[in-house]
Amino acid sequence: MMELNNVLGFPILTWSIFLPTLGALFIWLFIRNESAVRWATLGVTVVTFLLTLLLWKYFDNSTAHMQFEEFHPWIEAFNVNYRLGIDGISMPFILLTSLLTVICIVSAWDCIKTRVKEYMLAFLILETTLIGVFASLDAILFYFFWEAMLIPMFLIIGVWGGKNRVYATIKFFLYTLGGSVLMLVALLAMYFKAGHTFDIQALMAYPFDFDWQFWIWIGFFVAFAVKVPMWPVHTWLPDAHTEAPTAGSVILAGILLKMGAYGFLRFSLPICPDASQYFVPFIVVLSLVAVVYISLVAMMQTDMKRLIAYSSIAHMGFVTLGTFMFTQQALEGAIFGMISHGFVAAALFLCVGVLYDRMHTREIGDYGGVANVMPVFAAVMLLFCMANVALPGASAFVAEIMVLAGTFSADQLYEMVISSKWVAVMAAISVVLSACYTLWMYKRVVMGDLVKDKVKAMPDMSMRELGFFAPLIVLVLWLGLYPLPVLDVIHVSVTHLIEQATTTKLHAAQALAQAEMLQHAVIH
Amino acid sequence: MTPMNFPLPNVVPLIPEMFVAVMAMVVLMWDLFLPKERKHWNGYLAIVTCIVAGVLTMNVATAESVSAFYGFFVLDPFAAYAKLLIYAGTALAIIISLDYMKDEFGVGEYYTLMLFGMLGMMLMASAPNFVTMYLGLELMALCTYVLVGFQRDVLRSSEASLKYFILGSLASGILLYGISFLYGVTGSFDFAEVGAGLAHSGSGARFAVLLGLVFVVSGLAFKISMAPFHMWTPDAYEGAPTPVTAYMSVAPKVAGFVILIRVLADALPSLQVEYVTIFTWMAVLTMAVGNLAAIAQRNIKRMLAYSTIGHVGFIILGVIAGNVAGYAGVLVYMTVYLFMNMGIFAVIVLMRRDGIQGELLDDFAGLAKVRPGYALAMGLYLFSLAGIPFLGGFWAKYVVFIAVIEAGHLYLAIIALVFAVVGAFYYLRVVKYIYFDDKRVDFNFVENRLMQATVVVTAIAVVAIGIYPDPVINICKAAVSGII
Amino acid sequence: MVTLSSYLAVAACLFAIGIIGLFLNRKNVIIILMCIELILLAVNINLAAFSYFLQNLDGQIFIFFVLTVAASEVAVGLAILVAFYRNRRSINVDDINTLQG
Amino acid sequence: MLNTTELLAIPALPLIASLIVGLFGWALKEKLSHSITTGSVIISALLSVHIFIQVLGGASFYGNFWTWMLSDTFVVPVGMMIDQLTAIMMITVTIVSACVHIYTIGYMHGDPGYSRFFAYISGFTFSMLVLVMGNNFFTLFFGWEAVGLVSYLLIGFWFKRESANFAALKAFIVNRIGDFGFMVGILAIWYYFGTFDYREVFDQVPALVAQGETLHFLSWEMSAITFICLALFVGAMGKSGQVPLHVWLPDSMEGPTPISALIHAATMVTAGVFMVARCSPMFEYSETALAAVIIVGAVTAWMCATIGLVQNDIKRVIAYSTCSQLGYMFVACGVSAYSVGIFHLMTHAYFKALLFLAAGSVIHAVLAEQDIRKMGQLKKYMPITYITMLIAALALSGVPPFAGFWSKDLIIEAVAVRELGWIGDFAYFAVLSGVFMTAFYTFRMFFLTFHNSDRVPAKVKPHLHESPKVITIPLVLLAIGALFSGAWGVLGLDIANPNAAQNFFCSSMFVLPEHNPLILIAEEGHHAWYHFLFSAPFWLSLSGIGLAYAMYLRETDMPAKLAAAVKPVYTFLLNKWYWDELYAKTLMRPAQILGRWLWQQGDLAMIDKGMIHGGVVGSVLAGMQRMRAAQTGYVYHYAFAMIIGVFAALTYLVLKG
Repeated sequence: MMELNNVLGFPILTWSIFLPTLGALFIWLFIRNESAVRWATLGVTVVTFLLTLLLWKYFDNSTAHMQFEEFHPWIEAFNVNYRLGIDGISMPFILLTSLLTVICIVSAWDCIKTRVKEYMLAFLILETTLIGVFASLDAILFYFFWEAMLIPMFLIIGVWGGKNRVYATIKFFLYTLGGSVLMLVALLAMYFKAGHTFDIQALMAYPFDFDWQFWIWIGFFVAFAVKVPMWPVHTWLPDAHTEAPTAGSVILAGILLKMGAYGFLRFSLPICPDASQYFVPFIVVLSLVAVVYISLVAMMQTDMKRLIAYSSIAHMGFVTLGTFMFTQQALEGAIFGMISHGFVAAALFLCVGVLYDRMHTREIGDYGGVANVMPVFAAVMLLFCMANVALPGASAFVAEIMVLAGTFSADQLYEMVISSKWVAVMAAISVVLSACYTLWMYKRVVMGDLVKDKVKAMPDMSMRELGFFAPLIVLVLWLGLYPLPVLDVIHVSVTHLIEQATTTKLHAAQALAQAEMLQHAVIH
Repeated sequence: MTPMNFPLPNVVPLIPEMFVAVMAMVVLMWDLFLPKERKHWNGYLAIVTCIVAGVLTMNVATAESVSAFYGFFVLDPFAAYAKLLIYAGTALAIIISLDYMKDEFGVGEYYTLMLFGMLGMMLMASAPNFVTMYLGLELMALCTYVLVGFQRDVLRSSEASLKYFILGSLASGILLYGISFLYGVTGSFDFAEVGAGLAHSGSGARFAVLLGLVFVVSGLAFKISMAPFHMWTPDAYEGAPTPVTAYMSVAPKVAGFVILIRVLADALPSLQVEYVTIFTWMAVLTMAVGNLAAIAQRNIKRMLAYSTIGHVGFIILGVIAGNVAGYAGVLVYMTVYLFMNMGIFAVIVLMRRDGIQGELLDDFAGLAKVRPGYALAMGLYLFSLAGIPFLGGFWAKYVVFIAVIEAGHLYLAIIALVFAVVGAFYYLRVVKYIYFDDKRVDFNFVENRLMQATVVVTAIAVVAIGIYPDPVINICKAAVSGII
Repeated sequence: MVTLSSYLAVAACLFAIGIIGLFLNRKNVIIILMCIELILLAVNINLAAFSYFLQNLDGQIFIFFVLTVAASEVAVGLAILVAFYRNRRSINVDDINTLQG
Repeated sequence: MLNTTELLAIPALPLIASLIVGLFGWALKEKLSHSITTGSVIISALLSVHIFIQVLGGASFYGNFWTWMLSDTFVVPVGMMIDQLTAIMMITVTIVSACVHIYTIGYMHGDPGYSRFFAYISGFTFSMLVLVMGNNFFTLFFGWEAVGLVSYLLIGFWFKRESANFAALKAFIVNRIGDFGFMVGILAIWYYFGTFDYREVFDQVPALVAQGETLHFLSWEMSAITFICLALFVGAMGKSGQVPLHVWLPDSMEGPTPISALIHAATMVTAGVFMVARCSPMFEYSETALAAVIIVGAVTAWMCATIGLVQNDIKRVIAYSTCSQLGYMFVACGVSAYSVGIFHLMTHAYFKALLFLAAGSVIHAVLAEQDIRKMGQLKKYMPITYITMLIAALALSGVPPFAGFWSKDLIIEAVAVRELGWIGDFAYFAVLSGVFMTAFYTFRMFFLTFHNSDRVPAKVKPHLHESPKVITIPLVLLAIGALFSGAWGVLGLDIANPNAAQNFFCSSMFVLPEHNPLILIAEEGHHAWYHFLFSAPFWLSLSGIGLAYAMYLRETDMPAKLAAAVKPVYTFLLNKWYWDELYAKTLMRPAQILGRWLWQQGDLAMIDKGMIHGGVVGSVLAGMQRMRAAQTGYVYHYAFAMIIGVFAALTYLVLKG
């Protein structure tokens, strides 16, 4: 019963999703030698990445329709189906995932010394769930992957994490689980309302009345806000990031956070357009809090990873702001921002990881003058710090300016308490604040004279380390200077999304209600 | 004078029950002839009994509902499926017992009691009237009382047994008292007739009806450990020998839920509003008790007792929903629960050492480094219990939640999910011990192929159901379609 | 003519005594066993009364089952009690408290 | 049309050189490093001159190369626009840069970061060229940020020095504050004009003004064009070190001296002026914005001059002078004399770069000592430096016929002729008194360094010598600029001519006729060559020099006496008007305290401890305790619970009916 709608002639999405799992099974069963495990894992992730590159190659930029669709009945009793497909919004994330996983594997090459095999297996399983989230077109399938992701992540933080890892990982798990159960309720409730279907596209098309939209939106919001994370449900993130092993932080910042915002794009906006509009001021306030409050908090951190974690929250504030502005630029900026942040935050965490591998501390105060002994590292880190500050030429700038532009012009669409221009102006404060916390950290860690003996003994980056930074450097600059290839992918889908998000469902809902009443009257 | 019509009752549907009864006695007799070091052969015989009973049940069961003994016994797909679960639960419990019980006194009786207990559950599953139900229930209960106190020299075992016995008897009394009123109002013990009678009972009998309802429901709630009738559960679980705990945690619950559904669906449908109200409160209380109290536990058996209570709270949502999906959800849940719980108990017993019995959470510290296989299995069971996808536990919850939402109780689903999150915490805590902590005490595993196979099979089942639950859900749906 | 409700009232009283005795008694487990017997007796009276007034024999048949089960229950109960006594050297209800929390 | 390849080569050459040296500097010898970069910049400079000559002949260029960003109506191209304004900026940038490159070969010789330094300054040249050559606001912004980045890197070049690192950070952050404004301005431009392209934007300005678009913030209202201009001007203030965002510029002197010359005097800091001039078609339509430009410029010109009076660090004196001169340029722009502003920018670039490089030569000679109190009588050791610095000082003081005179005089006249009410009066006072102070502090610094008594420490004495050729040649080259660029501007380019056809700049900058001060100046006949004799600035600057002569060469105990006499004022000026302390107290400390408070009280105490641990986890634990407590272990309690349950349910149902 497999149905394929695919130019490639084979179920590429299924392969992309489950290749890592198959690889994991193979490695689990047949490979004993640690170094063989590493190479095999790398092989699997690289092949997966190449496979996802095919998606890009054969992706049709000109349509907002789902592509590479696959359909297979899964649980017929509840009309839950294995339905896959991607559009311009989800495709970049799949590539991001497969690429970052490769980088994670390489970055963990020597750093992970205990339980190497389990670590690699966890990452492979994680990759499956992450790609699955972005490729699912069935709400329950989405939820399935969304939650399944918790297990490997829980173990990655808990087993290979830092000192306070148990607290962090349980906090992460429960926070996320707690958030997402309400989404499950919303999904199940919609199932009955919308005629027994979990097909996301069908749900997008179904005219929910305002009350329904309102509650569904809240259900989604809790789940996605925790994941993004938005203030005030963000406190799991600094802990999780701080304690996670480097590669865990990379995946966490690079992809996990994006799942929340992706959820807004995939569910909240098209399914509850009216409620989304209704909640715009709310989201705006939370986003601005994220930008300003969190940036100030970030500034005062003494732990590098925690600082970057807070900076991630602030950057995600931009993303949520852009998501709820319903303008082409803001939405594209938000999506692009997620991709960009995926690289930049990942790279910054990797930078911290490089330092951590040498000194086994993340305290800013323990460093100083690193540039003297690690000039190459200093240059690399500078590049990513500047990218984090969103300097033009780095991908983050493109995202930030597009979100700001979109926000600035958003009040052409609807009235708000204060004009969206001022929202954009307030959000732009991040231009200053991000420079403050990022460069202050850079100054304290990298610059300065060599006074600490431990720092003096630090060797510069190895070729392996340079190796996993190289693609990130190239991507950050490439996307910063020539973002069009990615933007081209997004355009049509975003236009379609805006159309969905700005077309009210209320008239249709009313018509439907009247029709139902009529039918009811006829029956009796 | 018309000639006496004396047809032979239709015994075909009872063949499995008869077989089990006979085999229980065979085990008892055979035990006398077995040398001491081969007592465990009894266990193998009991396992074979369960398997054969399963084959027999599958053979005698039909898609239709077959009644026998003048309406004192019924075999329908619902009963058949429940019996299969009961066999599986019992068989797995026996496997777990094999090594554990090796050195205990009176091993033969042990397996006999297990089989008789199973017989009681089978009767419960097939009971179409209160008499059969009561007999089955008491048979099961009496056997479990004894099993709980089987380690006669261990104080907590006999204490658990005593508590269980006292409270169980009280519950039986309450149940009977309720039955007597239902009988008084309707003049029958047959579920269907009671149902019909209640539907037409006048308002004068209202109090008697409500009395009957509450007492019957309470008596049954005791068996499935619903709050506030749950309090025996932690004590009995903790005190009982571990395999008995395993035995008690699944099979009697299956029987309890099956009979509860039968009573509610057949005998009390006209009181649905009332019992849904009671169950709603009890469900919330049960979830709260189970999930909250479990957090405090350091003994994994006691924790699992509370966990069972918590899960009962979720399962009862399926009963509250009262629709096909809900009842099917109960079966699905029990199916998945069977594998998860039996797997955990198998690992616990595998870890049994001299003196220490792998019961404290601390004993699990660092398991992942010593036995990654067991650790993985434990991780799967625990995440599954927490209801995380790609594991069976997720679909178990999913089915009952979707059923209860379909029935219009959205708020219950939300409350339940909140408690599911709370519940996730104490499962995670065990995972934490297993995966994150370092070894605190030396491990000394029991090497038993059959038990290890149990672990493997249950773990695979949990994952398989998690990935492709469709067959299980369909079977359960088909099984319950007859009773509504 | 003794009415049905009289029988029911007697049964209810017995039931109540059984219940109250069960949890007011803090001394002896044997008393608990007796209370349980009382409860079952109350049930039996109920069944018998209903059976009589409904002119339906089912109830009386059930009484026999109940009686039989009650007998075996007491047998099992006493056995468990003996086992407990051997371990604890007491059958004081207050002493059944090692398992808690 | 100009040759595209040639145009592209101008920024591309320094970029390529910078990349080569930056990435492979570790493998290159010093000589190769500087040859590549210096060579490429010199070629760039030659090409720029070539372009300039063509532009003089009327050529121009306008075109896009590729699309940077695109989203619906948000189209960001990358393109170039070459007109007179661009051309003059190009030659200024490349020539000064080339001189600095050559100078650096000598100055940085032996520094461990030698090739890094060359990579940076070449990169800077590229960035600055992008800034000036772009044809839209985004290209401008790209260059703007890129120069900021390089400036950050170069201030912190000696990253072992804590003060340098701090100065770098400060420079970047203060610049970011300006960029915040710039960014908002760009957004507003896109919002109102739907494009970033200079021409398209400027073409639409009159229409927008005619529409009377306004912006509201709560109850505050302003016209769109004013908003845009003010926002852009905030950016200009940040980059060009205008009050109150000037604090980074003096601190940026922590960087190596060639950088102070190139970036923090001649080119980058003037980007703000360039931007305002470039946006003249917008500023012209906003009186408010122009007034703001005048006020900020005048305040800066005056205030920084007062601070410069008492500073003892040779580079800081020049740095404050730079701030002050930038103020002059802004005042010029504010009174709509954009061309004069740019003219001053150009002359200033030469003489100020020269001043810095000469100062660097001095610093080099006295072993990195920057305190002018520890110099003196250096004239005899370093004659070339002495003479070139004298030329620069005279130019800065506005003594004819040096370059500064021509441009500064025009500015002051432009201020004088415009009728702008109190703003005009204030500006006029500021620029006039500024002239006096400029002359004084410049020559104070000059006399203390080269004349006065010999206060050079004994151990430095043996090292005193004239700098090598590689350092003095750029000095001489720039001295030529400082000598002749002014005269060339007025006489050659006819910058003071209000007639668009003859004035070099007039077609690249837009001035409303009623604003144009050049017309007024022409009407008053002030352009005659001997006119300066009858105007105040000339005499003020002479008297400034005279006072410096008197105080530091004649009555050498007077400065101390004077300082003692007006001690509060002296301290106030010495501490730079306490701007740093003000910012530390009102911005940095509060931000840190707020950040820590939000972290500790908001995140940790309120959300984590309060809501999560206290609220959620707390209630869960409380529930847990209650549930545990209920499980007493006593069988009668259990039984009681059951009975209660039964009767509660029964009661509920019965009561409910």
